[in-house]
Amino acid sequence: MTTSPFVLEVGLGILMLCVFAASLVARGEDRRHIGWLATAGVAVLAVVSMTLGPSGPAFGGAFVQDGLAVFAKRLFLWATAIGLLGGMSQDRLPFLRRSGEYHLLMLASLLGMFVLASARDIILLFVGFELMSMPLYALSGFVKRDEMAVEAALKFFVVGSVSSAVMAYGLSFVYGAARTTSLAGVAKAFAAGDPFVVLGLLAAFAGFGFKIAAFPFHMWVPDTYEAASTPFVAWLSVTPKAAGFVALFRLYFEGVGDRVVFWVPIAAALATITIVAGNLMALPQQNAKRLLAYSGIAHIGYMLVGLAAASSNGTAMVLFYLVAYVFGNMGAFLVVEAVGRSERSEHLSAFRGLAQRSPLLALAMLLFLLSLGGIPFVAGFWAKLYVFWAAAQQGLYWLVLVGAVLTVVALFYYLVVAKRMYIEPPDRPDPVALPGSLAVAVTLCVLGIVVIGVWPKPVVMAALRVAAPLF
Amino acid sequence: MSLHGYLTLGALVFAIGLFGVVTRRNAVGMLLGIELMLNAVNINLVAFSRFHADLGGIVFSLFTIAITVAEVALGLAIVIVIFRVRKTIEADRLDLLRG
Amino acid sequence: MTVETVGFWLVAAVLLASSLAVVLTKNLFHAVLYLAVALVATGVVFLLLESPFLFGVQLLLYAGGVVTIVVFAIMLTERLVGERITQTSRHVVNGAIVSAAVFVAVVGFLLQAGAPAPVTERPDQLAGLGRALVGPYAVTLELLGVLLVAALLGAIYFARADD
Amino acid sequence: MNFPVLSVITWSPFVGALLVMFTARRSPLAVRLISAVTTGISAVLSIVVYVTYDRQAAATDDAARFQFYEKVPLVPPLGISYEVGADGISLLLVLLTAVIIFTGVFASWTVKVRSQEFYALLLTLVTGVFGVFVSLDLFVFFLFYELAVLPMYLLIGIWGSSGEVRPRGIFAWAYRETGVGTKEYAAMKLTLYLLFGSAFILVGIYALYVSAGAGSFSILELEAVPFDPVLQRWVFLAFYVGFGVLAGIWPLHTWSPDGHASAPTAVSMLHAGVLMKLGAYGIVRVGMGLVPEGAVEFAWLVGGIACINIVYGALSAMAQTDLKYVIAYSSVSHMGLVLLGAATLTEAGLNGSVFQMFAHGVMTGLFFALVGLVYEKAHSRDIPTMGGFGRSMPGVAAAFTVGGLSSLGLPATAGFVAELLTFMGAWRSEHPWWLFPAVLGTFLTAIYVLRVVRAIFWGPPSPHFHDLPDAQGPEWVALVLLVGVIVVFGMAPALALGLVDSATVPLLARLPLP
Amino acid sequence: MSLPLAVLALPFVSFVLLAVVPPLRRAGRVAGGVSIAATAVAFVCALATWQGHLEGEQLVPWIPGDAGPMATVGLLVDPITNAMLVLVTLVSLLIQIYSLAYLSDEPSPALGRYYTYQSLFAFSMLGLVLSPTFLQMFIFWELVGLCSYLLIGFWYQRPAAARAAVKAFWITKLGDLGFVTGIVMLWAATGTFEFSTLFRMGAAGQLPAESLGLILFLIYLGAVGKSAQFPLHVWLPDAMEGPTPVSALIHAATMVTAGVFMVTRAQPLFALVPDLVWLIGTVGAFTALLAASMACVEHDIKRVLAYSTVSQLGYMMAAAGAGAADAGFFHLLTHGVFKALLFLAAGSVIHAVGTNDMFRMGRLWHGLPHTGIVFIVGTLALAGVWPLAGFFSKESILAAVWGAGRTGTFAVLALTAFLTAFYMFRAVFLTFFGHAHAGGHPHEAPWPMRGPLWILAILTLVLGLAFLASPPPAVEAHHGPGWLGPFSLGLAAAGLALAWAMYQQRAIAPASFSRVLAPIDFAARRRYGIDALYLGLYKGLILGFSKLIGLIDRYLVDGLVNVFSALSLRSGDRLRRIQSGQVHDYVYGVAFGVLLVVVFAHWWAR
Repeated sequence: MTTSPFVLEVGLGILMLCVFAASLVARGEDRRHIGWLATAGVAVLAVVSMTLGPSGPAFGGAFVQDGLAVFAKRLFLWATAIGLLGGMSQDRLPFLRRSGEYHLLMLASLLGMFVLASARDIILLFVGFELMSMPLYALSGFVKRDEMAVEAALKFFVVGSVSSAVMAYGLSFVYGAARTTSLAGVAKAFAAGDPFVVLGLLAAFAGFGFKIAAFPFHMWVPDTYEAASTPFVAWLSVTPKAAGFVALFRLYFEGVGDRVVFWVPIAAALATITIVAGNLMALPQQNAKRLLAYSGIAHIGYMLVGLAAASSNGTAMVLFYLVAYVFGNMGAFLVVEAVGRSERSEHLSAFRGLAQRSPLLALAMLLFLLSLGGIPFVAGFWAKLYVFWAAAQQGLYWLVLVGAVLTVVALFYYLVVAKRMYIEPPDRPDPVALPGSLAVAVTLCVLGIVVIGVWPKPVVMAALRVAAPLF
Repeated sequence: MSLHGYLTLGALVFAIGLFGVVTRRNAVGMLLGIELMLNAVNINLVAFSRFHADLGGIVFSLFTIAITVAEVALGLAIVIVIFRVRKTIEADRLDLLRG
Repeated sequence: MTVETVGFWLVAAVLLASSLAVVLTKNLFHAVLYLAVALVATGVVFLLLESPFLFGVQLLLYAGGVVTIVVFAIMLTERLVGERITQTSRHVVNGAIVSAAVFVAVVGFLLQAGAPAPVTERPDQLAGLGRALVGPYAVTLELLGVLLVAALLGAIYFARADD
Repeated sequence: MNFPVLSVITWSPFVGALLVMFTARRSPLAVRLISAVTTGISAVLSIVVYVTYDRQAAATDDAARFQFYEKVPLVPPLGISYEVGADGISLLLVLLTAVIIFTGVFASWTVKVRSQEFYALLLTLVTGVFGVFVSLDLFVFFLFYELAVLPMYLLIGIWGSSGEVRPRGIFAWAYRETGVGTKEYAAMKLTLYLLFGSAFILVGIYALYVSAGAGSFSILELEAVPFDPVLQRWVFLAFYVGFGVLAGIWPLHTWSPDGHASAPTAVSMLHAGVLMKLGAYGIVRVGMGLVPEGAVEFAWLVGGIACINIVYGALSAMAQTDLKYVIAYSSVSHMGLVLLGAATLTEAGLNGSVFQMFAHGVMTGLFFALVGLVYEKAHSRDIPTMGGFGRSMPGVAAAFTVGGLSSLGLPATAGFVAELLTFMGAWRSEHPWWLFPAVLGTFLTAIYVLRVVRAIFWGPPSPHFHDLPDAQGPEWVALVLLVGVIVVFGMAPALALGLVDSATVPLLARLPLP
Repeated sequence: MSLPLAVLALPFVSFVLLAVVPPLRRAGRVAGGVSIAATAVAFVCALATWQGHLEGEQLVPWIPGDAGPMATVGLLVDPITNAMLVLVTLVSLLIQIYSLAYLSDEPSPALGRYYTYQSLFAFSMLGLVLSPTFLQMFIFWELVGLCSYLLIGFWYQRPAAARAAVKAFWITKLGDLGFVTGIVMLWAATGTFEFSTLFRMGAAGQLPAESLGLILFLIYLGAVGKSAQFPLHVWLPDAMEGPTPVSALIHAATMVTAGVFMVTRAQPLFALVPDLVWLIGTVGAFTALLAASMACVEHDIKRVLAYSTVSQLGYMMAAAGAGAADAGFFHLLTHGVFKALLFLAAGSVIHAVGTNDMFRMGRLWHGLPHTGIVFIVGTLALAGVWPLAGFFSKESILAAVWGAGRTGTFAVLALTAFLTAFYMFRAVFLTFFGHAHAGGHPHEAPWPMRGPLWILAILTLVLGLAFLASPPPAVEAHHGPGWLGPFSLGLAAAGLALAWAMYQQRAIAPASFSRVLAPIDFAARRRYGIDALYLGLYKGLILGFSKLIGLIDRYLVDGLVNVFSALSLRSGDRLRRIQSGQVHDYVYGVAFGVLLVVVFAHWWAR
């Protein structure tokens, strides 16, 4: 079936218009129905996306809807659907009264991700990147009466703006070397070894590094995660990263041929420091969201291991990792939201005795943690296995070893959370209040990691299929 | 004047902007630094465009300018909201979140 | 020494001086004014690079738009805090070192790359831009619109004082 | 379609766990009965398969080595299938597992806190153990392996007990920071160690899978693949380290004393009794079975470290004052004997190794059951404060003595046969000197075991304890069963060895011995 | 073979009954009855076997192997076995009867336990003597060791008994290590444990010549431990902490002679290594003298007997060392009878006066005439006075040693004979005569105790007379020179006289005597420092080393693990300080990141 390459983008645009219109007519304090509208729309788009296949390029190749883009968009849509669903339970005033703004910003950012996944033109890439980023700055400070949230928003904004300035600066060199804005030209210039394009791509990496939160660019992550509203963070922690990786593949890998190995040492070095720093810094954390933030940084390190393989297998395995990570990490954050709502605290001690208060919720959290830790039967196991495999194929055995050893460190802090939930006695006997929408979102995440954990093949095959044409 | 002259000029402006961002205590001051950095991008783009006789760079710089404006607007809004909540816009006093 | 060269040196001097002033001056208000100067100087650079259209955009959007917003913001915060905002700098030396390092890194690559000769033919800039913006960059332009809306949405959300 | 007896043995406890979780919410007795019945089914069936295994066929026909065979493809494209079967080694270890868990259910009859979850986790764990012993598919093997390892964290963390370790020496600062001695520490250490090991196993399995190129994880199919000798060496090392962590090889053993000392009774029984054997079993089945050249190449290493284990473990056990630590270190020592037997690569040694797995499993299960009883009644594990318990708990004392005698290799107990065979194998191996550390180990064992018996059960009654009751009711089931198994198999080793021999001889025949 | 099997099976059945039926065991005297009945029937069967000359061998596989069984077990009945069967069952029976009265004060469960152990011991000892293979012998060898341990520790709440029990176990185990190593090596070389096969191979010269010496030496070490030869003799005197009947049975008559029995049994093998035989004899003679010297200064009556046992075991080994294992074995049999008698009599004395210390006894002759008589009979036998049983066996040993031309050994043994007479009569005078007076009113034990005493005493006499009538083969074989009989009688008489002079007449003060022999006296009273040496080795070397290893394991090996984890935690804590909360630093992060990749790429590209 050949469809227009813009089906999803157009659909999303229509949805945004609907949401906008709804928020214009909405009255009263509780405007959450706008949120339901957005959620339902995204869910419909997510379902629609599953029926889509790749289609040809548009606008002279500036926009493509190839397998990678479709794969990425499905991932964004599902993640956003779950994220919006999980966010529906928020009952603080801004979320009730400004539900329209909140969801419009989310959708705008989603649109930016779509563009990023499809862009084969540096201007489009940059605009998509900014379109994705800017709503995020606003969203992270959405609770604008909360002094922590606004501080986080400022930090996020400043670091983000500097990163995009650096990125734009880099892209200007890229353009200067390629003499065209199309990525095909860039790939050609890179393959020819133009020093400008090398400088440009290296500098542009600042933007991607910022977005995916690789080690020295990661510093906004813990603060923002800690202060922003949790369901938003759940979404923030996975989807923009996925978008960042997809764009990375496009800009750095697609069509550059054998020159791709140029990135191997850099990606490997970044992977190493990111894994080490993320895991080590997670160790002393006592705030669940900060802990997950640092663990997320470490996960980016593992994905960079796949990136360091600089091969189609490596790329595919990063994509698979992203899928596993989306479900595992979002799920974990959503459980934190459930507990945080109920206990008014995101400190790890809020999890004390959760297994006795809400056994199913605790079990879900345990599964997420196991998935993040890379234990069999849940998706994260395969994810780690596959990126290591890809790296080993490339001969990066030392990297695999570093990664494997630090997995043990990571398990330590995941088990610390498990200890809180299962081993320590509860402070209160009553179960944690769990709103329906949040429960559904968590259930979806559990299903995701368990189904993929038991039956990873379809996702792996799909990832392999879409990654192959890049090389 | 050669291309390198313009590029060096751009690099200098970029470095000065970066210097501004990392040294200014005031959030608005940091913002000004970012403006300078983006300005350097435009110099680069236009210079490349001119020397390669390609319009892409001009288009790019148009977009950059527009984006910069959006960024400034959003950034200043954040500064204002911070000011309301925290009664300061000295960025280095904003360290509730750390560690 | 062609006119262009002389102009370049002059503009470069003004641009660098005003840029330095932006990041060094104590008075925030003055810094904004210096920024305006720097932006105008950049516009002149665009003129030297034979892009008058961009010069216009630069004046309108930057020197006009940005500076105005910033001034408003400063006035707003000043009004709220009730005193003039002066600003100091922190760790100037560290900042200088890092900035210098970045500069050196860039220049290092510049030295590596050979300089292309300027192309003498002059495409019709305005017409070309017009075609480009509705042609290959149409989607980009539309997205820019969405971007501006989204940014403004965010800005308004923050700026309004009601809730 | 034959009755899938191995699957029933494997999954019966798991069904029990589900039943316990979902049906027996309010009744502690029902929890225990369900556990006893489901593990009882496994126990009875494992005796049945043990008896009905056709030894003659196995001896004559290589294809009949693995009987009670079942195969269900799980992921055909990757060659993963649920493939189970049992030979003599598996059967003996399945029997061991069944005995230990069945008695473990009784030994933990008195668990009061959250008993429902306790039994559910315990039974899940056992499914993993059974699964490892009967799996013929490396992938499923690994999954079962992880299933057997993971519940341990919660079992120790929730129901364990904390000991005391004084931070001393140049690393005292590190001890203060890690919280050494607490049950949380022990649980964490154990889990991290074992997962660390399983990473190596996974790499090894994966290397075999890839280089075989047959797209199958089946042990039977991989056995037929002649792997490259260099690959075999590395893969064997990976397996050795990976499984060795669980088998408690020096110097990767330190999780074991802390873990076993902190674990609740049934968990210690199961872990020291059976789980450590998973490690040894893995080295034999996967290491020797699939990469025979690597096994031969590195026999010196396996045996050498085993010798260190034997002597070092025994000496460490002697130095302990905490009862559970003594037993835990004795496991380290005895696992050395198991691995030494395997490293001899001789029929006698390997038979001894497998038999030692069984003997040590039962014996250490008995030990931990007894220590659990003593601890439960005296609320102390500190040997120097104890004394004269023999008068108040003669049954416990007698059973402990039998266990101790088996551990020091006294004839008429299972331990003797195992040690004797290991000695015999050692002197016939490439490295005859292994005999001496092994023999020395038994002497050191005699010293520390009898010291402990003397300190706890003999001598004048300790003033610290009053009115300690002897074992009661269900606890006797555990003690009598285990003591009986130790003695019966000690007097008639052919009960096990005939079966074991039918499995080890083909295994050895595949080794490229010089 | 059913009769010898019955001999073996009856005590086993009794043991199993008592072990697995707790009510029966707790009944105490009933348990004793079961055990005694089983032993009695076994005794009858043993007699029948002996009389019927039922000899033969039967083997069944025990440990299966691919190419035939790796190890077999079974029964081997020959004249040696027959004699041992009778001795063991007889002494066991008598001692079990004796114990019924001796331990009448024990609570019923303890008594039941006692008889359980006794049955197990009888079974084990019989299994040992019936062993057709080294392995089976080792198995029962260890089991009798276990019984010894359990019975020494019968009064387990006494610290001294508990200590002695483990000491006995450890020291004998030390020898057993050699034993098991030896038989494993032998198996590795020959593929069998069976005596008959090994003898055949030995006769055919198929045994590995170069390692046979080592192997047999290691096996001999087992005998050194079990038969309390120097330097592993230290456990036997301490073993006297057990009840006296146990000392009589296990530590005098039966178990401790297992080493001699084994050397006798494996004589054809040992004969292949003359150097080893020489060593055995030398060690035996030295042990005999050493133990005798310590017996001379001992105050505890049971320990005197214990040293005497050690000494006599040395005698037997010396015989084996002279190539006359049969003479040693003969002495084993007679010694079994009269040493059991002596112990039981001593038990009767202790039962009456409540102390072991001879210096707190005296003039017991009047209160304990029966005991006195039988004790003197035993003493005379031990001293080797004609025509008691001991005379003949001792005589044949001396003759054999002389005949083998081992003059040095002969001299040592002669000296020992003199000392034996001295310390035994020293005990007699101190206990039954002398000048001191035991407190209280000692009186004879009840008949269950006296009966066995008399039976053994009569047996000692009758055996001697029987030997006079028809000399047994050992006496026939080793017929010494004519002066030997009077010479040894003279030695005995000299010993008697000295004891009489010192302890009855007080003509010579023991103190002055010890002044003359001060160094020997000093050393003998301290057991020549051997016990202290063991204690030092145990405490210093083994325990000290274990402490060291324990510390290393906890604080070094495990320490490194903890250091790794603590370092991780610490570095995490350090590292997170870069997360300063200052947005400027975050921008630095971005700048550094860019610089990092640029510089790294630059550097890498070259």
